[in-house]
Amino acid sequence: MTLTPAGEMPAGRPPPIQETVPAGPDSDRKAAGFAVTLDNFSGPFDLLLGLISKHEMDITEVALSRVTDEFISYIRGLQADGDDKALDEASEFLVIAATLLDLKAARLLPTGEVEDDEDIALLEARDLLFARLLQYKAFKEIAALLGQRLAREADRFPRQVSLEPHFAALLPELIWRTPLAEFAALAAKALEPKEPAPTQVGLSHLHAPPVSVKEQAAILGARLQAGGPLSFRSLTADADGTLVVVARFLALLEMFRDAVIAFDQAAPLGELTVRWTGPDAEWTGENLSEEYEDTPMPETAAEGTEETHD
Amino acid sequence: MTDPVKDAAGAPEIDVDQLPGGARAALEAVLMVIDEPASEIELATALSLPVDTVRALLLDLQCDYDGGASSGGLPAAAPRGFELRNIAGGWRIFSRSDFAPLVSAFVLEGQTARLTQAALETLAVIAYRQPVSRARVSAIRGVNVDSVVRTLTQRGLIEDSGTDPETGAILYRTTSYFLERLGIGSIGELPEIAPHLPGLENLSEYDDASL
Amino acid sequence: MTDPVKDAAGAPEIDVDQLPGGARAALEAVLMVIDEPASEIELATALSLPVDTVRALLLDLQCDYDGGASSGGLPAAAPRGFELRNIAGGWRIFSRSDFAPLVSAFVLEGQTARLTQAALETLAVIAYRQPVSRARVSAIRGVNVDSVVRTLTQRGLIEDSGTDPETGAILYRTTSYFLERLGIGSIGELPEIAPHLPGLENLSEYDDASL
Repeated sequence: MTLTPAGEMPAGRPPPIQETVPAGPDSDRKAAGFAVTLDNFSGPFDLLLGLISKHEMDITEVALSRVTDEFISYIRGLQADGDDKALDEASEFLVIAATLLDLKAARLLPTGEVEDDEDIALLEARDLLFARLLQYKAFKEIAALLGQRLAREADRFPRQVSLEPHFAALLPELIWRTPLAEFAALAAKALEPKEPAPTQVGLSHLHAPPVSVKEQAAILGARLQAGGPLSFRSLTADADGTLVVVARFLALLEMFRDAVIAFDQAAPLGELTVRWTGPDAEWTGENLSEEYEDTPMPETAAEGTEETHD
Repeated sequence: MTDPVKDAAGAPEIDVDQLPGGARAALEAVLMVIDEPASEIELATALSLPVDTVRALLLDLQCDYDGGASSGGLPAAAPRGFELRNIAGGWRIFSRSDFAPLVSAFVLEGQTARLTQAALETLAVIAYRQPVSRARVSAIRGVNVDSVVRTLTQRGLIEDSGTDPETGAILYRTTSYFLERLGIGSIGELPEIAPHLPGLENLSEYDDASL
Repeated sequence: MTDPVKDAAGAPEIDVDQLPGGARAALEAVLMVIDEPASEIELATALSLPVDTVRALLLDLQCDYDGGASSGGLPAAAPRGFELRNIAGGWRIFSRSDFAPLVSAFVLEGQTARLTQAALETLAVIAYRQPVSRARVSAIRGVNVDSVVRTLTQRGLIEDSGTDPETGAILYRTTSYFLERLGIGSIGELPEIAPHLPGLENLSEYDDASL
């Protein structure tokens, strides 16, 4: 089966993997973009998401490592073509992938064998994550509708002509009471460089400390370099909360992208095993490519984390 | 805005019915100089006529421009090159969309670049969740939306609508220009989101809990 | 506005006769939204029709709007609230002069003699960054400034100063009326606002006394 963030792809971009998908400027958005081929599913990502959400497909059957693999080569293809959409797609994929991973982790817990608080938290998070995925999909569909309407409306031009001179002449004489200095001050205020408004406003009440992907990458890097291959489960065994698990997953994706690790998964239900393949000494978390730094991971994940505490 | 009926009582001089073309032409004359949608009340005040009368005249003109038979008893004819539409809370004349390729050659200015996928999605979330903070939009879309929100504000599609009393975060809502660009009269005319959420009837619970 | 003559050369072939209302409606569509009078040649080029044909259609429309019998065989009717006039070598639609008193009252309604804060700020940005496009002013102010720029233009404080060679966007500059209202002789007399803002090096130095 195949996971494909087809929904993430811009309309009009033919998917390089799936030749059968129709392409073209106006081709259906669902058809465009990244598609992958797994043992039990082939097709666009949206379709897979749909199947999962309708319970027609089991999330545990999805080999996330294969999906990630194919996605990374897809993104490389985009970058090679000089497509500046690549970064957008990559960051959206990371979010979806992280959500799917959480879903999968929650589903893999055998019923009745809940042992610790973290397992309970994952179970509680599961339905919430479903809701988030579906909501995300719904807004993508709505966005496409809005786009169509805006395009249709753009063909109508409003009459918006300047006032006929004889009417303009009737306007009351302007009263000007702004002294020169005040006028200059207005300009100075408007022109002064503005600090970008902080993204984190209002999140402090969530009690979720931001987790740095770089930091987690450094931790994982050290462990993997120290010993042999480790399972994803063991790499996240000490994570205190969903947030850290997600951060570690993102870190692994980035490390994979930087070709310092490799993934192995024997079977769809098998353990995801991570091997160090990079240089022995020089690598640190700081080596990670900067590109994904803007991903608002803490904020996004904090939402789910917060929920589990309530 | 004052009450047009009362205004009419004390209103001066102009009896639109005495003018060539009557109230209908007077309405057209006013529609020619507006540069944003004019409400029925504004138009009624200008013409010193009851709002109902003005609404009827507007509908009559709309039908007339579309080539329908007017109440004046004129026969149906070919549509005019322009149309009268009621959007974003007011009436305004537009060129008919069939002629867009011709018209656009003359009106480059005001043509706006298409929104990116990211901008459209952010706009959709804000439209359906307004008033809403950037953090909440980010949470739904899963990516940072700061720069997209800035672009949408600059393009006049969304605006600051105060701050969240609890978190102090700036809340955003869509503007009347957004309605205009979408060709709808109010937010209530946006397509329903429910059909796009199959199998998740109780989403709102999750939504409220999570955000 | 680009050169419609040149544009039309590369424009896709539109057969106006295939469109609802035909060439006549196409002409109306363009006339209804243009701000500057359009010449017969410009219109003919845009419609891919001979100038003579376009001239005949324009006269027909003019007559139609005036309530005369059109060549289409329609009976004479009441005049419309607008008229098509040929001035300064170009055609444009105006509100019919009979309704001027009514239209004047409408235009004056709600007009104030003072500029809003938003208008003042926009004017300040244009004054210090001229010539500057609306998009740039929007980016600086963080909001859409289209309607404010229209107001400032209408009030004679700013004017069109050509187009950006790169983007084709209209550039705005302040007028001599603006200098007059501000009580200065030239732009150079605007107080320096910050030593390091680019583009202001040449402004004459102003002492703090003026601030």
